[in-house]
Amino acid sequence: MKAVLVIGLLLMLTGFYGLMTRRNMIKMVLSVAITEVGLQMVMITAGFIRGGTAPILTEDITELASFVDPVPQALVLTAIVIGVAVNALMLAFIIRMYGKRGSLDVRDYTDSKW
Amino acid sequence: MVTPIYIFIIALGIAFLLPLLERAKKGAAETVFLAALSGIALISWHWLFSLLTGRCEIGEIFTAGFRPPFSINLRVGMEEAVFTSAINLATLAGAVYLIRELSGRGTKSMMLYLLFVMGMNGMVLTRDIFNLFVFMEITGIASYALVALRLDTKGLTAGFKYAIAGSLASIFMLLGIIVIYMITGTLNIDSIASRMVSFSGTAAAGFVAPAVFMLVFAFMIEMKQFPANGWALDVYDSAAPGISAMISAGSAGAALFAIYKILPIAGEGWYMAAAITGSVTFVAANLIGLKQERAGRLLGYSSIGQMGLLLTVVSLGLKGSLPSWQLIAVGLFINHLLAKAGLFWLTGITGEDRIRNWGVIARRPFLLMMMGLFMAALSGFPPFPAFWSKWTLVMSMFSGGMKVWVVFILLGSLFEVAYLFRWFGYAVRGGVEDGESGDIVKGTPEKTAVIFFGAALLTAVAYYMMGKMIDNSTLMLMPLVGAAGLLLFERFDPRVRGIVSLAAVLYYGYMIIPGLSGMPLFFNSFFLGGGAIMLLATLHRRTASRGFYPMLLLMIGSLSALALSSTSLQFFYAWELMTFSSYILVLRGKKAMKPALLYMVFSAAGAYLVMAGFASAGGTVFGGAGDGIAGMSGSLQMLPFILLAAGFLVKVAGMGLHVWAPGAYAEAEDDSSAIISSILSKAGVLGFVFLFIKAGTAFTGSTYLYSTIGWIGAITAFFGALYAAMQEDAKKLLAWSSIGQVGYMILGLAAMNQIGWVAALYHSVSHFMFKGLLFLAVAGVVYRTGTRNMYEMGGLIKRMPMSFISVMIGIIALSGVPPLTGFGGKWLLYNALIERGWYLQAALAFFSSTVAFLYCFRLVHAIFLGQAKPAFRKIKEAPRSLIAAQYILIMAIMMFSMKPSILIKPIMGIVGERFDTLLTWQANTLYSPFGYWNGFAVMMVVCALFAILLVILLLISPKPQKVKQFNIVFAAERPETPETTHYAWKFFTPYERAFSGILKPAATRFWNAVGEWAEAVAAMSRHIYSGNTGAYVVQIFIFGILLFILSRGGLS
Amino acid sequence: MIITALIILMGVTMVVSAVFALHTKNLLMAVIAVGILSLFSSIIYLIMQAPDVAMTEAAIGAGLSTVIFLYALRRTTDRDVDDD
Amino acid sequence: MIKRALIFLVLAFFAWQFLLMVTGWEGLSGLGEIARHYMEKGREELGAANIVTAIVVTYRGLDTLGEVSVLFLAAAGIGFLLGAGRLSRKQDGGNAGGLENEKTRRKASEILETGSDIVVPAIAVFGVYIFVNGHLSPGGGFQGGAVIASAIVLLFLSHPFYSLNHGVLKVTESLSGTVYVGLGLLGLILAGGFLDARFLPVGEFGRILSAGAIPVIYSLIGLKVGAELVGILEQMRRPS
Repeated sequence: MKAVLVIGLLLMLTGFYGLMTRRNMIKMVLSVAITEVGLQMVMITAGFIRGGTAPILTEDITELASFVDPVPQALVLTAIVIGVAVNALMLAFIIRMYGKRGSLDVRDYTDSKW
Repeated sequence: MVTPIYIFIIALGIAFLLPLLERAKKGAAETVFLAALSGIALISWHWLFSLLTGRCEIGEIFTAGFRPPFSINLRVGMEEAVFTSAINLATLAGAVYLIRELSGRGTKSMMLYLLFVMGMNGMVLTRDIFNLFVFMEITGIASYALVALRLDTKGLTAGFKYAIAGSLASIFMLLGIIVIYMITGTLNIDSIASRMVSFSGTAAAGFVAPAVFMLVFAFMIEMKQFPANGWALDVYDSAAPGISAMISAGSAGAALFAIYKILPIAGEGWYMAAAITGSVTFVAANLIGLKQERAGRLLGYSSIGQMGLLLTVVSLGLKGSLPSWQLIAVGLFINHLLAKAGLFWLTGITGEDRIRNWGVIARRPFLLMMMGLFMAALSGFPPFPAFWSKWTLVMSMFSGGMKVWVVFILLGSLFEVAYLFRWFGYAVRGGVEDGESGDIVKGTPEKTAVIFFGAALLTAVAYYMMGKMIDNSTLMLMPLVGAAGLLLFERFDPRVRGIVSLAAVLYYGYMIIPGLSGMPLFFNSFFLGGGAIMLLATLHRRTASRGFYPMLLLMIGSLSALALSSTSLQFFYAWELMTFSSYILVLRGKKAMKPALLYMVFSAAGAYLVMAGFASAGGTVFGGAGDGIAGMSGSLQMLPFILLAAGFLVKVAGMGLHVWAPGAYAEAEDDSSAIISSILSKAGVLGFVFLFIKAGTAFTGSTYLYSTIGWIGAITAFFGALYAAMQEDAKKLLAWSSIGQVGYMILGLAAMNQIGWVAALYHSVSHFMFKGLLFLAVAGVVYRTGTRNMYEMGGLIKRMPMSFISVMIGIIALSGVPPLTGFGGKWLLYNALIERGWYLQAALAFFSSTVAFLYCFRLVHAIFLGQAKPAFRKIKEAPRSLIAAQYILIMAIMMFSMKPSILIKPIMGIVGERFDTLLTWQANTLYSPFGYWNGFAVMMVVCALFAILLVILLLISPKPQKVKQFNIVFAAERPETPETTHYAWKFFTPYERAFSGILKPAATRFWNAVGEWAEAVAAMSRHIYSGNTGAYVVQIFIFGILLFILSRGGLS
Repeated sequence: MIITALIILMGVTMVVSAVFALHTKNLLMAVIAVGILSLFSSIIYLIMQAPDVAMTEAAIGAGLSTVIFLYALRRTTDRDVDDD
Repeated sequence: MIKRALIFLVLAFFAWQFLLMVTGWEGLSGLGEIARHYMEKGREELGAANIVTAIVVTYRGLDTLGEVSVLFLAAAGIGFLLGAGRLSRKQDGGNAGGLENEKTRRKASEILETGSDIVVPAIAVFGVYIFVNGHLSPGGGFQGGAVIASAIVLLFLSHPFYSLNHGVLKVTESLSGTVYVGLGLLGLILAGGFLDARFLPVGEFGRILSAGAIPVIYSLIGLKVGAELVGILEQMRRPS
């Protein structure tokens, strides 16, 4: 499943690129979101085992090796929720900042520097 | 034992419940909130005390009922207990401080705060790497929102930047964590660490290395390392000070603890890279801080610097190259925690962000005192924890061969001292630049109480560490106890305080002096006796003089401790106490802001040289110096000798390193000037005495170290005299004169023979007497006339005859002519130099003595002779206590002049037998290989000569005629500025022209250039912090690349 | 094989929509593009035998997150932005 | 120009690092130590069929509690930022934060309104179903909570002037959280440790009422998450 890994890492790079080049704050948050999706894909790949099935037991327990690793899935679950929570918070910051200055350009918010 | 799980239960349970309390009775939410924080704090203290007293073992807490690595576990060991206790205490205090603001913002802000605290506890306690991530997120998210507590644009922007940086860090962290999980199959930190090692050589290593790099990278961002820290600076800058305090103090500690857990996972290859990153951050942040004008951001730079230093300590400690690094780290951390929080809190109280306006705090002596205390702690002055930590750090680094590290750390510390005390200078002396100067800083009671609590806690920790670190800590504590005791008398009349101080010094002297012998006896008698006389002189004070007596007593006490010290640490401890207390005394002068800062920076630099010297010598250089010359061991290496000598040269204001001295000596309050220039300047002499005793004659033959120092002494003597002659300001004149006089002492000591040492010690006492006398007399004159410019005076002989006599006696003694004490000193010195074969130096010293006539003459002539100014026709004699002190000194001068043996015999005894005995006594006559001196006879002869001359003069001179001062006989009009026609105006201009080639203040220019260069570098580098979030993101990534390169370099 | 091809196809779409999201001048389109990206990732999770994650990503990452972004858009600007 | 070069350098560097990861990547060939333990012992220890749920709720329960706290924190932060003090008219120029949107907000169409009135309860019930069955099938508190929140989104869409009963929301939010912590405490007191779900019987495998307290805890998480998400949405929607 290297394909997924590659996609994930490419998405992360795209996110980095966006974070460095975009001046619109909403786009910066979108970049973070893109990076996070990429990262989560990498994380899922890390737990993937070829031929494994979802880690849900049935009444008749089958061969153990036939499951994918459940731990990364649990971690990704947490990561997704945390990521969305932080992004929402950042958007709240943006809304409030926009209310102050009416701009989404990050360059308009350099009050504290040096 | 209460399991620390309750920390989380309390925090979460209460946080979840708080919204329901919103409508409840007023104050209910606040009470519950504070109670929850107290509960959390109590749990951690409970663990700390149990662990300290050995009542319990390290606590391992398994959640969910499964053993690790199958479920998340927590651990409370000593380290965890210390960190959580410190953090919880600080955050509890911080919550009390912030309670009004939080309560004003509703229960949501309290929930945020509560979970912020919980997050930090989790970061410290958890042993699971992913759980660590979760707690970091909790801490982070809570801080993002808290930063914007005031909902102003700055705060919001800072919160947004923080969130972006935090998101980046967590992305890299997760990438690292997942790969580590993949190859180790576990998330438990302890199991990972052991398993990571086995992967270093395998095929998996190929893709593990980038992941590990990203993990470390993430934590380095969290540690706010240079240059990936612009966002953090903006956070400190923009948040409410109470919040900045908590982020700077608390989350910094938690992040430090996290990286302490993570680095071993990353592997040894990363220790060095982390350590280098840390020290670069330390130096860079403090350098850039030099240009900072705003308090919040200044503290931000300082915080980041401290983080860097802590990172260095932890990384080197983990690497195994820093023994006792835990002590260093904990000391630095607690010091940073409390002092930084304290300063942020003070910023919140003054509400003033520009440091230039911090004069507002000067009206609140209590707050100013707290500020001074926090400053002292932050800059690593004793007895505060950072002092002990820095000492241990530098000692261990040197013994581990890490000299370059020491250079960087001391350099960074010096920058920090510079900007912190620049700020403090403004606070004490700056006044208020604009706006109403009338507004008094208001602090609510709970805020003031919190600040006091922080200071008290800091002091308690300081006391604890001091007891552990220093030998004979009770004795070493005495100066501090005395000064602290005097604080209790602050509300009394200044005279009462003066008398109490005097009594304290006398009693202290009475207690310790009888038990002493040798050099400690000499210097103690000198410092304490001199101090007592000078204290007497200060009794004329009628102004409030807040803090004056405690600091004076502290200075005298620390000088005494310096002379009593028997280990390097004791010496350095006393040295630093002396530096700090004298700095405050200097700063008390009206125009002393800049000179005091210069004094502080140079003193700190000198002190660091001394510390490095001790470290390079392996710690115990001055052990046994108390035995006097008999303990001379000759067991010193070249490097420590040079470092120590350089440090002491700064203190004695040796030429080139003297730029601080004229200002510091002259701009202090008039009576303080007398003390500082006559007593304090001998601390450097003491240093040289101790150093030369230790070094012995080891360098006299093989190298020219002693002769170099001798030359510096001679040149200092010459230039001191020369500059003194050019001064228009009486105190500046005396200041330069002091610099020159101390040069003689160094020259004498460097001669390394018996006569030289006797000359130096004798001259120390003698210089104390006449310079103290002159400064006090001038103090009296300045007190009455209100000016220090000599050309504005004149004719005061009628109004102030007693002072005139003082100055007369003083200058006779100073200029080294018979019959007074100065002569003996000079005579001995020339003997010593000739014996040593230093003819050129002797010639230079002799020439300097002649130059000294120029200014001596001027002092008496310009001030006392000639016509009195109309304004000064009615002034009175100097205050009685000043006169009394002067006449005690005059009596002493007379006594020692007539019977030099009273002084010289004991000094010869103290100098002892190690040198070849060259001086002998026959009755009252002192014989040297080159001649003899009978003080009494000389006195008689000179007196007789003068009497005869006086009689002749009276007989032959015509009747004197009185002329008004501005009676211009030869011109038709009155000059517009009469002062310039005063004959004392630019009296020595011809000489100035003649010497213009060498009078160019090259040293001043050099040091100015150094200062400007540092500021220019700071000004340039700080532009990377453009405030643009996008640029910060790029910087974070660039930092990643740099870190990577660093780690490769470290691995190879 | 088909699955791999599907993944690659989706992956290309995802990267393209990510780049599109960053470069479009229309913020609304950008947000929707990222929403689609999330949705596709949740399908990939399903293929990767992670149904729990897939559900979470679909509901929270693709669904609610997009709604939150849209709300934020509505409250900040209603015009297109220029971005360099 | 320099900046572009730097950005290119950064991207190249990280691309290189990622490339190193891709080339070295071998993928898991078998379960690691703890994963194996969970798969082998999970059933007998906790009685949950969905091992991810077992991990999320119990083995790594502290993470999940933290995760809930994060959501809670974010909701509190958003509420603090957007709720505290009305978003006043522009302070330093610019467009006032979407104030006019309030006026321009159109009434939804009849069909949407009626349709949503029927669908919303159904979606909400589905959400509940997801978290109640979290220990048996994919899904759980987070997914269920999110589904409930999406029902509310639909409600917002169809009833633009709909106003939530904040009291109920707040009480749900507070109580579910507190009870969650309380259950964790029960685990500490009655079973092996904080958040141990085994203070209730493990029960018969595959039943709704099995796996100890896992379904209870996950339901509470679902309620809590739902309430938080709704709170966030409500704050983001409301132009105050």
